[in-house]
Amino acid sequence: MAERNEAPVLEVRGIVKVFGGVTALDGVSMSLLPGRVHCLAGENGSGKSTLIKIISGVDTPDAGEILIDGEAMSGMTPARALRAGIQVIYQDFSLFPNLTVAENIVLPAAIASRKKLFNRARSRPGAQRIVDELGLTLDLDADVEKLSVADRQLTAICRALVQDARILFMDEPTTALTHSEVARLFGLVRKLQERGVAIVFVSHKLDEVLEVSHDITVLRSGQLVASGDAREYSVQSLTVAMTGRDVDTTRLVNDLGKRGAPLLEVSRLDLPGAFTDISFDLAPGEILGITGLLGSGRGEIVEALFGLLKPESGTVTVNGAALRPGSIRSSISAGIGYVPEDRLTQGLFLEKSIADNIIAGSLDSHARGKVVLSQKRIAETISTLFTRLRIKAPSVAAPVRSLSGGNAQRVVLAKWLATKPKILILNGPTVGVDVGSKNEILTILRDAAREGMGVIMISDDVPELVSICNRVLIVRRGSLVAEFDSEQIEAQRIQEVMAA
Amino acid sequence: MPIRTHQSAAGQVNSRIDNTVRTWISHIHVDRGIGRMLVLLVIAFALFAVLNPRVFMNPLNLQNIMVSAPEVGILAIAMTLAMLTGGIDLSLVSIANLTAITISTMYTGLVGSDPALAESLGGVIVLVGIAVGVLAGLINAFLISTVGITPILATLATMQIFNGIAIVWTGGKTLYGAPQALSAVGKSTVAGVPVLFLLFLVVAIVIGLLVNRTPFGRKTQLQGANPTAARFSGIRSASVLYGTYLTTGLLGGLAGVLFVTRNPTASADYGTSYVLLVIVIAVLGGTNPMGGFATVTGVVLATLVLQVVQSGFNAIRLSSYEYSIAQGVILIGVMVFDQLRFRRRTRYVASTQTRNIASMSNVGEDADETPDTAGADSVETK
Amino acid sequence: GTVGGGGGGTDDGEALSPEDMTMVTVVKITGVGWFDRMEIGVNEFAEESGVDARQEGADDASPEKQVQIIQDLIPQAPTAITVVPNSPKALETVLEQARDQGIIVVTHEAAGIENADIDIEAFDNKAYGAQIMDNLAECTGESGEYVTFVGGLTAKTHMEWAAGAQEQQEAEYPDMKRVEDPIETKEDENVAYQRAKELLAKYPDLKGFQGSAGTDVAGIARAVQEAGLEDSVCVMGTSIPSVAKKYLEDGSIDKAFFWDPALAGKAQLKIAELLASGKKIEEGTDLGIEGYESLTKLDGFDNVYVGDAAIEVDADNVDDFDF
Amino acid sequence: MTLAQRMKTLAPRLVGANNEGVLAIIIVVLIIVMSLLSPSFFTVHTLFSIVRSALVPSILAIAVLLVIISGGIDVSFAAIAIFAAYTTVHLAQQGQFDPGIIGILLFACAIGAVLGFVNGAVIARFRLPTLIVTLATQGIFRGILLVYIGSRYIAQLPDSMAGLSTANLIAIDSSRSYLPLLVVPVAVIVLIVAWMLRRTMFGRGIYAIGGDTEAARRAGFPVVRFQIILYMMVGAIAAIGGLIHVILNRNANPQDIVGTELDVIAAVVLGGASIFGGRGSVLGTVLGVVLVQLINNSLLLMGVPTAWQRAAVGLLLVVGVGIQALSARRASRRTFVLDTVEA
Ligand SMILES: Nc1ncnc2c1ncn2[C@@H]1O[C@H](COP(=O)(O)OP(=O)(O)OP(=O)(O)O)[C@@H](O)[C@H]1O
Ligand SMILES: Nc1ncnc2c1ncn2[C@@H]1O[C@H](COP(=O)(O)OP(=O)(O)OP(=O)(O)O)[C@@H](O)[C@H]1O
Ligand SMILES: [Mg+2]
Ligand SMILES: [Mg+2]
Repeated sequence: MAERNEAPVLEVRGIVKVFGGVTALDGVSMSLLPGRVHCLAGENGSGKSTLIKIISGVDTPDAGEILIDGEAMSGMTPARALRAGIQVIYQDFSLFPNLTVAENIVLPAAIASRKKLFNRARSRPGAQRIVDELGLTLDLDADVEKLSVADRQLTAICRALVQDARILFMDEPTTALTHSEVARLFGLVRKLQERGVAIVFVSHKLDEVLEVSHDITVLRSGQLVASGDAREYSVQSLTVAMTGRDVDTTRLVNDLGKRGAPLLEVSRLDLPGAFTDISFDLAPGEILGITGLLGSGRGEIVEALFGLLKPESGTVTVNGAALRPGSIRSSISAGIGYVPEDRLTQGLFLEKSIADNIIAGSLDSHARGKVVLSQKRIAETISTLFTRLRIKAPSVAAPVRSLSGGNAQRVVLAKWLATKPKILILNGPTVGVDVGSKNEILTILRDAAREGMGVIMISDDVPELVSICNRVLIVRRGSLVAEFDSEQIEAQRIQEVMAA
Repeated sequence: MPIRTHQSAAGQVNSRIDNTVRTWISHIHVDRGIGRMLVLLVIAFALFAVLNPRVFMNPLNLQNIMVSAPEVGILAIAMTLAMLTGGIDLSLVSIANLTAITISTMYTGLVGSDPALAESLGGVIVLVGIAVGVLAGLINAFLISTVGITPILATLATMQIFNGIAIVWTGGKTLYGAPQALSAVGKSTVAGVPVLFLLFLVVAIVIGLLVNRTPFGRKTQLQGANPTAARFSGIRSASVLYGTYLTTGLLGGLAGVLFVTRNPTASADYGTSYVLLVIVIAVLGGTNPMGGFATVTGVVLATLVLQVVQSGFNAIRLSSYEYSIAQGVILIGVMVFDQLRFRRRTRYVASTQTRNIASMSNVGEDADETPDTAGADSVETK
Repeated sequence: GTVGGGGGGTDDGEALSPEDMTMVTVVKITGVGWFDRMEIGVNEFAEESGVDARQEGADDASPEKQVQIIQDLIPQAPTAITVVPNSPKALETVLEQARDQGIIVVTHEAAGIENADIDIEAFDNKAYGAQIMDNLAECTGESGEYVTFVGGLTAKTHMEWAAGAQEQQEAEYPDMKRVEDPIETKEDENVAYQRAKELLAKYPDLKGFQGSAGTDVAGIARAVQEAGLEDSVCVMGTSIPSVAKKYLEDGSIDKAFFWDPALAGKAQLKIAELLASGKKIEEGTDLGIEGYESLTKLDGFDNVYVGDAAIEVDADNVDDFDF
Repeated sequence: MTLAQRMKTLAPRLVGANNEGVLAIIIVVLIIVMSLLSPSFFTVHTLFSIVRSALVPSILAIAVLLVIISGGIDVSFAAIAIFAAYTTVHLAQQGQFDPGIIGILLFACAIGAVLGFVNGAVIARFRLPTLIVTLATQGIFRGILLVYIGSRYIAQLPDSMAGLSTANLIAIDSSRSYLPLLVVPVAVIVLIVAWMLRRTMFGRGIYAIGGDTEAARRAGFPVVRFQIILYMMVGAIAAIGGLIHVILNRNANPQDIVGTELDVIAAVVLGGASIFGGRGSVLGTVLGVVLVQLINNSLLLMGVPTAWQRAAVGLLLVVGVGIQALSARRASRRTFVLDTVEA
């Protein structure tokens, strides 16, 4: 970093932050230089988001100081940070669900320039300009709560870029985005960087990280473990720095042996507007990958399997018995489990304890005579799963809100494994999950499949599909367009068919 | 950083988990709401006992507190259940009055023709009365679950409807008459403790068990904590909501039985002041009005606290308005205290943790695995 | 055992001197003009007699709070509790308990209550209703349509006044007609105003209004005034001078009826004092309080005595009262 | 745009963001039904009468709307309204002085704002649930009013107020229909609040806070300050409501208004505001109030005995809110499918 002798725009020294029993940050220091993209890397729960939230005044540190242009800022608040030119794309977006996209984009800008009146006529063109600059199609008049996760993420990005930032934090801005959107975003990032903006970029997609960053800081369990020029790192070495160990990403697929009767049979499933004529099956122990571009209908297919959507025609049978369409209960009692895409709102009870979350789906089976819960059986289930999934938390009584992404996802998995499902459907199981956790989650799935469970996994992450799936289906515009069997599975070819 | 071998880590983790699971199981009921209410109860009691011992420590006074607590307490428990699902039930008092009116009407109707029969059918009459409460609960459940009306509005409307029915039914008059066995129960004591109070404790224990020890109760909590995740976990909101509002209707009916037990009369307008009071009690007792968290024990204690303060105020000759000021101050005071305590504790834990960590040479994965029982409730910022 | 069982007052039977007596008057609700006025009577009585007398009441007029207050008073073992119940029947049990403890119970506005030593009424409710009706009939020329307002359909005395008036009208004034069942105003002047307006629109020939809650006639008067019907519509009913005054002066209320709560409060306490010192209340007892100089026993009850304390005010004498 | 497309965008606009359209239709249908049932209903007299009875509830409902949009529920506004109005009249009475209507207004608003500040400070500073805090302060304010300020019914208002009591904006003497002058200040307040909510950063901030408080904080809104100002504003508006109530009643009774909280909240939510915060409009609220008053004040005309009124109001509430709930449910289902179509 010494190659430029420019003064850092922002510097943090010895930041400490403790939540309850968890040390999120343990004396972290970092400095940002104008015109450089600084990558903050680390596993789930290593403290990346916390550091960002402290710098942007959302959280107050227990110790340490923040300097902007060499001047110490005491009592940082979001408003002061914004006025100092700090813009943040938060991991959870922090949008207003009840307001329109346009308002979401321009409101923070209007606050920062201390406007008293809200000028509707000015707000739209302002928002439109940034949407166009990013080459997006966003309905500016739609309420944010009606948007898909990807569109929300795009809205959050537009919001941060609409103002002239001096320092831009991007906390996992690409998790829900497609390749082309990511590419355009990176284009803009480069433009900003040329304009002298200091940018902090957080992502678990390590190849992305290496693509855009100049500097890298690696956190592990709240401590700074490595820092330096990005050119000195490869995906491998970065992974080692993050996890403290080597992570294996080679293809490791369970052997299915001889094909018997299928576990799940989907036949001619149809839901106009979402998908048409979907037929496939799943063998016991098989891990089936489904992929396709965002909005291709792949999510809707599995939502129909789980009963969240009601298909207009077609049948789904599990072990030969037909499911009642559109009934979650029927799917669950047939032995289907579903790990949803949006784990924070759909998968978890954030304020409830880990223990409560783990048994949330299997309460009836933990009751004697379906009436009284067996404390003993519950304790067994919880401790077994807590151990088996290696959930990192101070205790099972800790609320799930205090967990990082990867650990939270393990809790969702635990909830379904507690129901002893025959089929587990996972929608983006490793989105926002760090490399170490990701491999552990894949290992858990392989183990479960080895015991006879059928797994359906939706993912954007092609290498991940390659590393675990027996078979991969590709969805395009609501139809199954290709099927890759074990030997044919290869990242390059899948990507080609997807994008075609 | 040294990488721990799988075995030793797993073994360690295992024993730790056994411990934490055990503490979790035993601590799960000792939640917020209980401790502070216990403290408040003792303080209030001691204060009035000192200020006016002759009146306040009079056994009669204590007995009276135990006689008046149950009807409010049962309604507060019902309110707690509704709040647990993130809802509210404003119609409880109207339901109780409908039950009381049913009982009184049936009894006086029968007594006219055959007094002995009326007495012997006392149990049946009471059951019919409670059934009316359950029916009212069913209507609430239908509006909230099937039609999808927000609970506060649905029960606001049914409060007026049930009350209107009661007025039309009674012509606005106060009905007199209830099975004598009820009145006898209302007056009897066991070892100096009024039977009504024992009944209240039984109801509290049953509901406490229902909430914590049955799949239904746990589903209620989860539904209140996050309805979407509950749906994705296969919890049917319809069955939770129907179960909840049927139970609140049942408890409302039970409160109505207590109304006629304490006093063999029934009218459309008895207990209207309880509607907001029971919300206060439920929250004082640690119920999160947003849903998901509640303790029945806390609610029982909160009921007693308010009863004690009220009769204490009377004993030291303060007016009802001064009591209503005090009630407001206690409510805000308790909540503010909770907030401050929460803030202080996180800071305290923070500093010790930092010290611990600093003193540890090996800051590894286990650093944040130190068992910490305070972690459970220190994050409840709601 | 039973609740409150085994207790029992210590001062049964023996006559006390006034200085040793404590008495509490429990009213329907505190903080309203009517009972503020009663409190003046209570305090006056305390001063004059030497009895430790005070008034209590809940912050709203709900029966359950009154039960609670009386229940809390019992352990304090006052010599007497005098009560103006919101719902007499709802108090039976707790008053019984009080009497079991040897506390003297005197009630007011609660004819028919069982667990009171004496119930003292300013007048006979039926007769009072009839009195209002006589005045109304006189004003309307003994013919025409009229309606009756009550504070609440659950307010017993209001309903008795309404019934008394209706009986009188049916017996004496066949050309008059009550066109609606009693109208509920929720003791709210605005509701009375609103209802009166609707009724005037619905019945263009309406000739008379009878009000029961203190605020009823004021609300009716505003509607009548607005419609410019001061001279053609008769408005009468229970109210207190301070509320009715300005409408009496402009003619939108024709007559208001009431009794003085201060005197009623005193009369209750006086009766309690007499009982506590071993005396009896009988036909003709003189309490030495205006309107209660010669009590009459009410037929059909064994503990109800009535005074002759009804007061009529019109524009001419309204200034004689200061509450 | 094709016709079909235009219809598709037109329909939701007619329904309104908060179901205002549905509400308007319900009101129109009710008016038609009532006019058919009772010929004396459809008159200017009835219209003015309903407008008059809606004045105070509208002001109070606007105050409640602000709180509800910000994600709270207030049950103390009635206590604040009567506290401010009664105290003002009481002081004028005791001091035998009449500061003029503007002085009275300012004084009452100041009292309302101070009480609102208590609410806001406790709620914002300690982040406590608003329903519970205002439940507590309601008892406190009312207790203080009746114990320390006064409980007497005041029959004679200061002259400046009494003068307004009978002042009319429109007076049709032939049918004895009067529209009180106080319609003007009520309309002004309604319009100012509507403008503030839509066109000021403060107004948008209230929506933002109601939508997601933490997001509002992160976006730089001074959440604590906004909440405190909001509750002070609510207190001041409630005080004006109390004052108007007192003026229309021509007397000051400290027992008034308190007890109508739930009815006002019901009207606001009937008007499309979400009790979860972030949604609600002034137009919808006014329509909600009008609907409730329409029902309240017409049952007698239609021959419904008063004994049945409470039940009838409850039933209509169920029907009104039920229609909204069902249509919202259908709408959410429809958008879901549309979403997937676009996907
Ligand atoms: N509000 C909170 N209360 C309690 N603990 C928290 C809170 N926020 C974060 N933590 C804890 O602090 C640690 C760091 O979390 P943080 O969100 O910063 O991780 P991260 O590096 O951003 O992870 P991810 O990649 O999953 O987003 C985690 O262990 C988490 O459990
Ligand atoms: N008062 C306002 N109302 C609505 N939108 C606004 C308002 N102020 C700013 N915006 C929006 O936010 C965007 C960025 O705001 P910013 O203050 O940076 O703009 P600006 O053009 O620099 O304004 P100004 O020239 O007034 O400082 C604007 O393009 C506009 O869309
Ligand atoms: Mg993060
Ligand atoms: Mg006249």
